[in-house]
Amino acid sequence: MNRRANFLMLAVSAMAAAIGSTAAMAQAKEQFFPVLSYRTGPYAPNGAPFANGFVDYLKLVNARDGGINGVKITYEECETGYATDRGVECYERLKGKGPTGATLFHPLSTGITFAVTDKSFNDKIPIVTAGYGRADSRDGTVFGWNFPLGGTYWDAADMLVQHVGKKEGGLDKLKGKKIALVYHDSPYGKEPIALLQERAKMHGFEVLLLPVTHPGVEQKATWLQIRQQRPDYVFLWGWGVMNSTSIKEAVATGYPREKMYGVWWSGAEPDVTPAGDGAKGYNALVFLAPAGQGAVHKDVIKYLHDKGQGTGKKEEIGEVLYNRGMVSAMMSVEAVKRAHIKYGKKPLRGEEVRWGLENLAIDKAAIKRLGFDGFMLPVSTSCADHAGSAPASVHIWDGKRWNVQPGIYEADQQILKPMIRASAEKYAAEKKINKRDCAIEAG
Amino acid sequence: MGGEANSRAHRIGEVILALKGVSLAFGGVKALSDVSFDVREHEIRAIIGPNGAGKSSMLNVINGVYHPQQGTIRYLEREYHDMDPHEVAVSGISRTFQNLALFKGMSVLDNIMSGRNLKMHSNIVMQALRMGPALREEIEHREVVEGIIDFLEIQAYRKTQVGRLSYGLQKRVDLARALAMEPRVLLLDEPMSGMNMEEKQDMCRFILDANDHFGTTIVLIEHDMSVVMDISDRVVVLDYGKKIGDGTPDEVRANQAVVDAYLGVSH
Amino acid sequence: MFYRENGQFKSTYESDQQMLPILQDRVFMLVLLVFAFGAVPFLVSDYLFLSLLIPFLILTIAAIGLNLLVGYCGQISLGHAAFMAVGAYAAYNLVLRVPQLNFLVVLLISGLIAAVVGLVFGIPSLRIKGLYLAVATLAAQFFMDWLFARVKWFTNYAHSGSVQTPPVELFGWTVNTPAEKYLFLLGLLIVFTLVAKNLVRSRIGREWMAMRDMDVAAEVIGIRPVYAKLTAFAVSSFYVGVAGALWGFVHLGSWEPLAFNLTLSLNLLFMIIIGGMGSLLGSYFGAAFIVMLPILLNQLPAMLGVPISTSMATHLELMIFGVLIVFFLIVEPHGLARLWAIGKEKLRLWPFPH
Amino acid sequence: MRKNWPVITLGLVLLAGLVAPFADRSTSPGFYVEVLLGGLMAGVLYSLVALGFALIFKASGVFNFAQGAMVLFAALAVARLAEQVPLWVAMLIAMVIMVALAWVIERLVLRPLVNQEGVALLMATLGVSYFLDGFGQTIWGSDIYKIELGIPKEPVMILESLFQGGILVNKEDFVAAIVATALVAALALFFQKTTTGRALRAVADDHQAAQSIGIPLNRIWVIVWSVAGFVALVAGVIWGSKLGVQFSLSQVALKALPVVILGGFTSVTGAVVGGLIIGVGEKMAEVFLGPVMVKAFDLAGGGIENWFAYVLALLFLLVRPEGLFGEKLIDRV
Repeated sequence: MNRRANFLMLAVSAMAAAIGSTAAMAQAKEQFFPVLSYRTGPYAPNGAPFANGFVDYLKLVNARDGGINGVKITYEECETGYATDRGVECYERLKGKGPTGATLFHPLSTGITFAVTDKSFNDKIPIVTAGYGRADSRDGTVFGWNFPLGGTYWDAADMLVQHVGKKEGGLDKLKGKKIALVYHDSPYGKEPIALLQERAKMHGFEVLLLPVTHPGVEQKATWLQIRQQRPDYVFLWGWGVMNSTSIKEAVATGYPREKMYGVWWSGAEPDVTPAGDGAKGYNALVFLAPAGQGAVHKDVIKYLHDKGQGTGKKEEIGEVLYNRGMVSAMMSVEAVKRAHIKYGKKPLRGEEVRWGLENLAIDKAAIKRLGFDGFMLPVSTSCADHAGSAPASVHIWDGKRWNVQPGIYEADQQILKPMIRASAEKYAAEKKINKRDCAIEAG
Repeated sequence: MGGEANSRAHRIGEVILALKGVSLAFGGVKALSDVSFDVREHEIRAIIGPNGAGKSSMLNVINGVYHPQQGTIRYLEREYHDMDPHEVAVSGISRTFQNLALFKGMSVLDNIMSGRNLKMHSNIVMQALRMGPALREEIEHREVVEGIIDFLEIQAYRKTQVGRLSYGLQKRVDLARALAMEPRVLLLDEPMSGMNMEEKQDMCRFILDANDHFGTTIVLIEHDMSVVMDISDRVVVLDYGKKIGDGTPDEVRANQAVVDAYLGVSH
Repeated sequence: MFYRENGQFKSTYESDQQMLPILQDRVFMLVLLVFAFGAVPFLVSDYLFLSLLIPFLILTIAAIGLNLLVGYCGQISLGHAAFMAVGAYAAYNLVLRVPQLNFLVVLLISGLIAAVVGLVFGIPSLRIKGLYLAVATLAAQFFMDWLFARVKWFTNYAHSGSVQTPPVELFGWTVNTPAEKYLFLLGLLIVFTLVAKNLVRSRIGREWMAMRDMDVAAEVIGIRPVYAKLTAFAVSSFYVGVAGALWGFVHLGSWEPLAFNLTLSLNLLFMIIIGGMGSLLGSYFGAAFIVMLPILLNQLPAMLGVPISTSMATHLELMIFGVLIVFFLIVEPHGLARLWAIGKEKLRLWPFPH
Repeated sequence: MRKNWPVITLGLVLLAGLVAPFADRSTSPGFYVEVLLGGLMAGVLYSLVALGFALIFKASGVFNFAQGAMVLFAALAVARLAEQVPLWVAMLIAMVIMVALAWVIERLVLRPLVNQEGVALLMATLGVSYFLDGFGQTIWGSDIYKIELGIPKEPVMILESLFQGGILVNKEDFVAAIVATALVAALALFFQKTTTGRALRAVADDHQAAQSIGIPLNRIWVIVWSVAGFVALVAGVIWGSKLGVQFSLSQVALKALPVVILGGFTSVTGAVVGGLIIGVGEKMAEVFLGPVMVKAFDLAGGGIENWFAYVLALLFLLVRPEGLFGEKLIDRV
């Protein structure tokens, strides 16, 4: 009897699921945003503020504007725990929800990005990786569905090299110098290596690779090596607890924090505060969204938190990662708005949203209008270039807050382009992908 | 009894197994000291002695589970310092265990079949596909095993997991597994312990039949004196790891040292 | 009443050695297969395929593999995900470097490579036992994790250490849609189950079980521990290696060394313990349980309409998962397969209680 | 002499490893001593967690995978309670919680599973560890929390006269090492000298015999799990003050596994010595051997300390299966 009951259950649940996903409520005027987040596990302290910022902005658009051009936003969170397999499951779970399926995905982990990139070709859903993801996915002709808006790790590494070059008084002064890369031992941390090695060849500096095993609490040996090798600079490519541990170990081994540069994921409040005063003088890249509050934050407080509708704690509004979450959400919403121009003000499918992402043009005026003045720099994309310009600055922690330094950097596309092309070609060959022709699509 | 022994199909032959000056110690504890004795082909040889006399250790030395510190073992014209269990099995010595060393998770059939493993030769790929020689082999050996099952009268329990059988039946399966190897020499470690009278009689019959029909040489450890004296051709007596007597049952019975050490104390 | 073997007599040893000696079981199995091949592909949504059925099928192969080692041969391994990784990277490199190979051949070779590696890491089992061995096998786990992350050749010098695979092609058939993947994997799983069944009811299987149940006695009847243990490691690693290759190519499509980490090893072990050690059926149950449970627990509050945060749902999931594991170990240490067997026994006697 | 050759070999190999860095002329003695100290300090903490493993294994035959989760749980409790009450009160309360936890684990998990196989028990502790991870984060939260022991974090230079460039020592690490050493010593004394300690050892040697002379097994288990909870608490506080209290603490304990197999599951001495060997060994390997390997095999970075301890332990087990100080088991037939 037992097994028959099991079978019945399996069959029924299978059918229920099948019906649930296909019989979409086509009439509902809703745009569904899947939200992959991680609020538990080793990276929760970083994942939570980002998710809160992201969700707050979506809520704000509904509360303040009544949705995107009248189309209500719906969303559902799915916990990935920063684990690739769970992330993929979340992707599968959410991709078909809402009247038109998922608008786009923010995988929020380089590992998950790699895994779902694969699936995007079949599912035709854009994968937006604002400030992370695959460096080569800037190439829209191969990576038709990836959008590393705001720059990739190659951009970041390039800008850091430029910055230290400037500090030394010219890139040629880097000759004979030693730069250590302390990185999270995952695709995320490994992404910048290729660029650094390329730059090292050009300028004659040495790159010292020091991987740190997930989750990154064990770095004694790493910093002993730094103490022994005495690199001129340390680039930090960490995430979560690894960042604060690195800074603490730097304190413990007496490495000057002024010579440490973090990527933009290693430059938020949870990274420096655990180290206390020791973090003073530590630098990090900052793109799009530094800390602080602007017009949009006032709206969030007015429309959400004052009414008890806020997602997280009120104090974290304006933190680096919170802001980054908001900007990510904003760019997604803007992409949908852009696509509305072409396809009409209705719920859109992922394929249509892609057009919006490929024709994104968030200029200074738009930034101001949206209340993000001072929190991001203009972004514009095209079919072939899925990232757009990706400018960033460096900010320094003074023990209390982040201070953005003057000077905006941009990666040298002369160097990046051939690398991106080579890597994208390799991907296309391995996956047997037919490249898009942007000229034809435009015409 | 002697008459019965003389009427056997197989006459007692030459010495096939001989231990010489064997000493074995665990840490500081001496289990065997300077023990020598021999076993002749086709005979039933008993080892007796009080608990802790080193009887089981003796068997363990013979089939290579323990490695003695001193002494040699002579088997089939070859001299060994110590034995390797696999080699011992290949050369035709099998045994049963005092405290039942059956494969508890397996069925009676599988337990006995596993005794045939040395006689099966098909390779692992064939077994995986269960084709050709592997399948033929399984059936062939199954027939032999069924013969042993019939001989020991355990047909009804073929597919039962041995862990669920009664003690007496498990002892029989243990014997069946040892017999499945078609051994030249069979070592039996207290095959009748914990059995009632009837079971003991059955077991005696099986042992004698095995010796008689297959000509198997039998080395037997047993506590029950009447059994030992009834069925064995020669008896060796151990006490505290030392040999104190050796000879026919009648000789041993007459040996004063044995009577003091063992018979006198135990009974 | 209907489930009874009365009147079914076996006249040859061959028929007595059948896999499913009881007629009703054979009929049931046939119906099940027809349903799995004929009906499921049309009934099930992509989500169920991709998130439940495909991981289930692949992990069942891995669980069978691990069960051969742990359940049948009694050697514990906490590092089996490492052999999955070996299979996956072997397959990746084979496809990359010898693209003309048929994918089935690729699977076979990957499995064999995993088998060799498994054999090497099985050598300590000749000296150490039980929990010592368990922890020692962690060496395989951590070493392999490291090896594939560090030696660039394995990942074809991918700059992020992450590899991607082309779609699986088989005699001109591209295994692409979820339903196709499902059918392909189901076919493989059946073959692998049959082979495993054959192995465990042959000489080699008896040798493994003998090692497990009483290693000294096994040696005395002529079973060589070296041979038995190492073949178990090799065959087990072969299975797990093939599962790893499938996990990489069919399920993930792109992966990083972390995809085969300790958590996966522990999950495999959970599968066979909850499913039932030394039972092939148990491997199925265990894999289904471990694949389904977290997803179900995670979605349960939402399904029931209980509004809780995702983090709370995950914490609850961890807690319930932990409790269920302990619960199962206490209630039925022999796993779901034993429960199934008991159920079947009851059914056999039904409606007469004795 | 003949019986001890694996130990002697290990000693020689370790000695060779210790001397090897000087094959490279550029190794400065000062830096070498720093690495050595770094390894010893890490090693003491490994010893501490390994001691927790060894205690539980000795008394109840359970291989406690939940040790790491217990470290996290205890640290979370201390950190969150310390926000409300003084630190020492927080630690007291946390200790009470750990004892309660020990009691619950004994009652709900161990007692029903008594006489099960080792693997089943190991799995059960994995279940416990999942539960504690979820439960801990539910009641205490999943942010990063601080434990402030008031030890300065800035490093100090010592022995500048002796070594060129001096030796950098982190006061925090130093204090941690001293606390851990004291605890290790206290536990060893507890085992050897007190009645309860002797009872624990009796239980370890023979469960039935211990029961028959009137040692209540269940109480012993609660005690031993409480002691393990205490060890977890101390480790959690030390680590927590160093790294911040967050989820990753539960994974640090994995590092203690090779320590227990190297030292022998049942040996307190083994846990201590093994911890030191592994601590020093892996730091030395990472710092001195790592770069050599990276150059030789063109690797993408070092990181050999992840497996070095395991492989070292494994190789050692091949020659001496019972570990450094473990008890040899003889099969009886």
